[in-house]
Amino acid sequence: MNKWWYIAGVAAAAAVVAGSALIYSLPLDTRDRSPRQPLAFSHKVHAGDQGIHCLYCHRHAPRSPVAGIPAVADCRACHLFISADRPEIIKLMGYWEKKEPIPWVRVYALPDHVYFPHMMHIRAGLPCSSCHGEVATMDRITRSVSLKMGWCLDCHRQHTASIDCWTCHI
Amino acid sequence: MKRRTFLQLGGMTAAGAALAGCRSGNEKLIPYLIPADEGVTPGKAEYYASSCRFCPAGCGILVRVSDGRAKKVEGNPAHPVNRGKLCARGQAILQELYHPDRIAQPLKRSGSRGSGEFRKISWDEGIALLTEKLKALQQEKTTDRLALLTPPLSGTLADLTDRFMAAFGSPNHLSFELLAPDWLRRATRQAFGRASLPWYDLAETRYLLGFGADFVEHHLSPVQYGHAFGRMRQARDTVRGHFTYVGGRMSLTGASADRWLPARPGSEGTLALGLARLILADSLHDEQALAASGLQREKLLRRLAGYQLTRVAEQTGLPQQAIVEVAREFATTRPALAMAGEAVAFQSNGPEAVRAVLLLNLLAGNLNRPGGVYPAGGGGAGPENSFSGLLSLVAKMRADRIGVAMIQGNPVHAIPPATGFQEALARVPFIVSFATLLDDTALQADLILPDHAALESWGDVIPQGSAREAVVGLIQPVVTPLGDTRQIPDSLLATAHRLGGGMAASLPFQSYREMVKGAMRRRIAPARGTDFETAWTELLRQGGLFGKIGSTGEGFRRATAAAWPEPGEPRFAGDEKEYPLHLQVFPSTAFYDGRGAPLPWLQQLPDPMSTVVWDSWVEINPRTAAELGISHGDLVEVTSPAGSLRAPAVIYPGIRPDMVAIPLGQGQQGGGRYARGRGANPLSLLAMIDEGTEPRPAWHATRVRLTRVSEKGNLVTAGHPQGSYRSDLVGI
Amino acid sequence: MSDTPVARSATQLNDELLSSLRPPSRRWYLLVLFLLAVVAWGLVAFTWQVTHGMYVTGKNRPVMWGFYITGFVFWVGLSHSGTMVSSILRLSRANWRRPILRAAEAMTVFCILVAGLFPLIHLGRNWTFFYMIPYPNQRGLWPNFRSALLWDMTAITAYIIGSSLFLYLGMLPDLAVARDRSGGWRRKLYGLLAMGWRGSAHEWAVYHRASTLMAALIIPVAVSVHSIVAWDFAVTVVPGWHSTIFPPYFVIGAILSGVAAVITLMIIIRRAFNLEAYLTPLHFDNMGKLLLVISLLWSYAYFVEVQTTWYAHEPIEWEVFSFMADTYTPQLLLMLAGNSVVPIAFMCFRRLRRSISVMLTVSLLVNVAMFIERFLIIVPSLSHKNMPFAWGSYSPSWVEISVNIAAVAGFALLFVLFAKLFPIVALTDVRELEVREAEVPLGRTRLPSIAGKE
Amino acid sequence: MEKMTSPYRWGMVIDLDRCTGCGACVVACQAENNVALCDKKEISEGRGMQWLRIERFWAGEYPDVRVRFLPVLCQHCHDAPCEPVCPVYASYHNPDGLNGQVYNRCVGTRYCGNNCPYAVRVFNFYPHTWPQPLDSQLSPDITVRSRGVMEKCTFCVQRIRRAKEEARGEERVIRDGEVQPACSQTCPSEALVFGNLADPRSRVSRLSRSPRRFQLLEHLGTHPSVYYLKGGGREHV
Repeated sequence: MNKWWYIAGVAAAAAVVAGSALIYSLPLDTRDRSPRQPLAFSHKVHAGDQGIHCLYCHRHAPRSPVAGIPAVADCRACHLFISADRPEIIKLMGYWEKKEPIPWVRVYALPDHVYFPHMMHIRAGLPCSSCHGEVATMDRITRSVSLKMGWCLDCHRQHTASIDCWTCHI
Repeated sequence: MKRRTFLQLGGMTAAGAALAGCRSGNEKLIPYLIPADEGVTPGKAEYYASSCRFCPAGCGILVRVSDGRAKKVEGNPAHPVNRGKLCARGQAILQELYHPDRIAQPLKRSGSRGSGEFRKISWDEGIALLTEKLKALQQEKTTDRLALLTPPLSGTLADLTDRFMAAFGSPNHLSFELLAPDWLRRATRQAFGRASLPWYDLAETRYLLGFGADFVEHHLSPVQYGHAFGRMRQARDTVRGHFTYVGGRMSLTGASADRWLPARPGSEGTLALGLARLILADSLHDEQALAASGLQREKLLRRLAGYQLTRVAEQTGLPQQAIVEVAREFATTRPALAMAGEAVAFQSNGPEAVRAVLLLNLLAGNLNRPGGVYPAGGGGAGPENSFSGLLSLVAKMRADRIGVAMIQGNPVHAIPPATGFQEALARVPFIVSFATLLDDTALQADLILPDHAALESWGDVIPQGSAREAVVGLIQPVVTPLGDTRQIPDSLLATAHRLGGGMAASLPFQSYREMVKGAMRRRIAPARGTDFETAWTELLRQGGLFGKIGSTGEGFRRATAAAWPEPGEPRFAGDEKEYPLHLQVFPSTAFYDGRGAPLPWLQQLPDPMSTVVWDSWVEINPRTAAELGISHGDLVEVTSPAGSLRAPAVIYPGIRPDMVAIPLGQGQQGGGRYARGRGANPLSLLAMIDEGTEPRPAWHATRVRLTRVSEKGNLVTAGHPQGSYRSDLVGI
Repeated sequence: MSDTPVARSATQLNDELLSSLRPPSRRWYLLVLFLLAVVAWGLVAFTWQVTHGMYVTGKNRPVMWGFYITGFVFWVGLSHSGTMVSSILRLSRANWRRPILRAAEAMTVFCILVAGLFPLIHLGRNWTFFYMIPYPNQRGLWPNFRSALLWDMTAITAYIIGSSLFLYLGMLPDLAVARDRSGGWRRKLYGLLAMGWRGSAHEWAVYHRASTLMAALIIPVAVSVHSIVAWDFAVTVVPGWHSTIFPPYFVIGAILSGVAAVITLMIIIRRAFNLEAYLTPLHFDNMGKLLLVISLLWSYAYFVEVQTTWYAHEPIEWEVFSFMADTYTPQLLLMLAGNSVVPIAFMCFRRLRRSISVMLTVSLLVNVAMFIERFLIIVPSLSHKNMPFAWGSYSPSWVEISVNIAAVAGFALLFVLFAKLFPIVALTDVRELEVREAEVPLGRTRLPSIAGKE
Repeated sequence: MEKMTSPYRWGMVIDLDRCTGCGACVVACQAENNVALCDKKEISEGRGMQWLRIERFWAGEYPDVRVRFLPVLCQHCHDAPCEPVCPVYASYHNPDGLNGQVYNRCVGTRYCGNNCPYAVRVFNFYPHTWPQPLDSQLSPDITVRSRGVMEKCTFCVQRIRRAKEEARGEERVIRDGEVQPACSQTCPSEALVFGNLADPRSRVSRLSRSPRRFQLLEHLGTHPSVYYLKGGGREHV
């Protein structure tokens, strides 16, 4: 009789812990951290080995809420000459010929009720890596942060940035 | 124009996806194909200047464009007409662009007329079809069998259509619009000797006497006069402009008045002259002004002998006391201003009445004076009675002397059937419509060559009577055309080129854009000849050419030859016994003459006075309603000699007991999902009356009868019926 | 205490009192099935609302609360029955309370459970209800403790816990008895719940102290709960809600409906388990007196509220009141009749108080009237708020009505099941009377007399 | 919540003597803020989504009839009844003195809607959709609200935010008249004036000191950020 009591007690305790952990982390982060991309574009090669600066391609970041990704024409401009024979580049040119944009898969997707202005964060002097991780070492981009509200808030508090709800939610 | 390529690229910031837990629509990250123009930053909105062509006022607009989509239409602060302000209709043209039921490509009728069955065809086929018909006319040497119906046109489009019709050899270009201010143009010429619309200096006046001039809703230039009204009231520290409104129905404009004189319909002219007589009798008039225009007080008094206070009071149904007060106020407060509007002009004695009102300005000595009346800039010479033009065209169509009719706008809905236009049009073998929606006219058409929306078009607009200085507003496309549409002038050019010969020669332009650009070049040629391109981009940036071309210096003065206004007894269609009530049809704030009805924003905008949404209604004085046993929201039937309609009743304290009023615009067979089959079209009630030598549009001269049908009017008002009388509870 | 039943042998007594635990009849099953069906229907309606949106209710602007909150307040009110009866009477040592104790306490628990559901049902986004629960989370956000709704949640949770403890505590000895007189799974269950109660002198001493203590503790909780529910309205600036008398007024109303409910319950149980011997007219007489007193109190409170409004004649407040009187005249009259005129008129007479049928009618009437009262507090005020241009009106939709009916069914279901599983008549409490004089066997032990203790 | 650190206290003055009731502000508001299109049924049920309404009051008997227009939008009270009652802080007070409404936090108790004496809070009873391509008009700056959440006028906070971002870039504060909500921007008669009440020289502060000024339901002590200027009655010039 008694040992059943103990087992029940332990089970209950476990359940409570698990449950609260679950509730604590709601909403759950189920998004694929490193989705497969239509083109095997390597940030390691571009940003790492070639040492191209982030803002060279994502050039709207300092002026616009969106960092922007290079237009297909921009990619083409370089790769007309640089390693034009590689299969992936040929694929790229294929997109250009078909005049259709590349359907990149978002890695850093925020819900629509969140407003994230890149320019404000760059103005504040944050390095891209503080949110995007060491991109220069990644072949395929892997999300390196949780992108959960708590995570945003912590950073805002550290930098005494505004924590008014309307700063990010309108 | 590279920003046009935006549309084939997805938005970078995801709009639209609903806020649902953690899910989000922006799974993909779509890059541009071609990098954006210099100075265009994705994710950041850009503003492009253009002009509104919803109504002839021609306000300047700035369109907020974000990622290749037009997001919002705002007033252009640099534009002298509307100074950064914009009315409800102007802002709603965005929905003309994005209307879900827009015609995406040329259509050829496949079913019977009005059935709404059309076959999609290519532009080539479309233009070919039209040219073939026109060629036929040419071969039969009956080019005058071509008719072109448009609203009053200005600027390059007017030029183009003139050339087109001239080169083709047809005199039948009718530019008609129900609310066109022809009557005012004529009255001004006859009274003040200049064929120009007046421009009232509302902002500076201290006493405004409005005779049914509903400048807040639609009269001449709502936004600019709305702005002026605000300044007249409160922009001056010590002075608050006073406003007296004359009219049987308290319109939205009348609602802002300090004093309301509900004169009997058709008696406004008499009232004006009665006031004139009182003013002269007490010699409160402006002596110099009178002398300057070669008039003597005594002579005038003799002329006005017929307008003693008692008679005027009796005719207008107003208390003598009020008339005397108004006369004194008007004459003793300088500057004072008298405006005449549609409510007066569309009476059987309208033209005379309007001139009588203008006379008051002369007595107040406010011609070409601050707070007075100036000739509007930009010439403004235009038709003085396009109504007779309409009737003659109708006659021709009846006589089968029209083979091809090309129609811009929606006359089938916006012209009173009493003119016989609709039946006559039905006899025309081939009808071409340029509609953007399948509206009532397009439903009758054999061929539809869909026009661009305003925000996709090129063009220029010369605002009508909207500004003192001359203004040319530019229209430029702010987004890529959504569908396979073409703007009317380009369709005409294409046709002309295909017709070849003299036609092609008279219109040697690749595109309408080029034509507009050329016209602009000519306009600013005197100003600066060199380097037009930069000037052109500058013009596009600021939205047009403002105040640079000198407005013709000479102002108004009394036309000595002018006939003395003698507004006779008003005549009405319908016998007083059988039809006891006067009917007034009025353009509602939202729908204008009906072109606003297809736009959901305007449908759900509560009418300011009745707060009705998504419907049309009949305004009835509480007393009359009580007599007829009608209560708020009942379904009533309005019958006139010309026809009858059903609509819900609105108890409306601000209308004469012997009047009812119905807003224009609803009751369309077509016009897309938001307008179709909604409400009733009061134009079907109007009867024609022939007065004097030439026909006149007496749209307010019809009598009606009212009967209650049921309590199920299905009326929806934004305001609570009882609560609307409890301002005491909010302390205003 | 002449009316208390004459002594009979322990077994006989136990048999009678535990009769409810015998295997259920077909009628019982049918009843359960029916109730289940109604509840299911309510669930369907609720699912419909969740999947479609709040537009399936009758709510609108400005009337953003309707039948759900009415139901909420109503059930919270009802839940006062048990507490009031059992604890008040327990503390006041009224012996006739004994047979109905259990039923009343059970009712309290089930009412508050049902009531607690409504605030969740009426949420626009029910699936985010957990935003309102104060727990540490990664968002670093806490609910707003200034909000009366949060006070509600706290109070109601407290009340649920308190009242169920109260119920459980009271049941302990009976569970022991039941354990000893049953077999199979029931025996296991009762055994587990009885927590090895032996009925030793010590246990009884503790038991008595505990239950007296609980009785004393539960009353302030009950009062606070309904005061807080009243604050949901009183702390707003809505004309007709913003009134200082609301908390006491609501509490009185609650007790009124509670007492009425208990009377109804007594009658039902009396019939269902033929306990005529234990629930005699005397008990109804007493309850009737109680009802009379409360009804008088309620009438006074209502009068005060209306009279102040009328005398002050603050425009908008008066507007609300007259709107209510005009639009909801029949409801208003029924409410006044049911809450004050009829109870007062009838309960004055001993004969009527002792007539079961009269008591049944009156008690039912009171609760119908009470529901209307809640409705008339909530809806008219919202319909005619401060901005006359934005006035509106409200009528419940089929969804709201279904859910409210299902709530009744759900409550009944819980109760019926409870009655089959647990001794519905407080066995030991009744026995206490019997066993004053002599030592009596209880369970397997022999218990020294507790005569004179009470 | 309100921190006094902010240099702004946004407010509006509505001159009833200028207001002609034309309704331009109403459409402007809907265009700017992705306010849902409501069909006849919705509005007839009292579920219209207008953030800004023009109240029209009749007074007097024919022929001495008077009409009064009263544009009513969220008054952004400093003692806002809507704020304390929200159990989840979805309705909160923002450092600039605005009444915030956080859609993604809202659970839909509608308590704020009941407690708002101005009845300016609208609730998404219906799930709203925009037929293609009408959805292209939706502004990317503002969330499209799902069913079950409360929404209301924000003084076009997205515009304020944009102006702030620019001002921040140039290390200055927002200039008077630099930021305007859609309604006051479009108002033809300039009846609606928006600005920073914390700056005594701003146009809005000057107007808010006018002798004609009053506030809506002042007796409730909500201390709105919106001031009204009495309309001139029948008095003569």
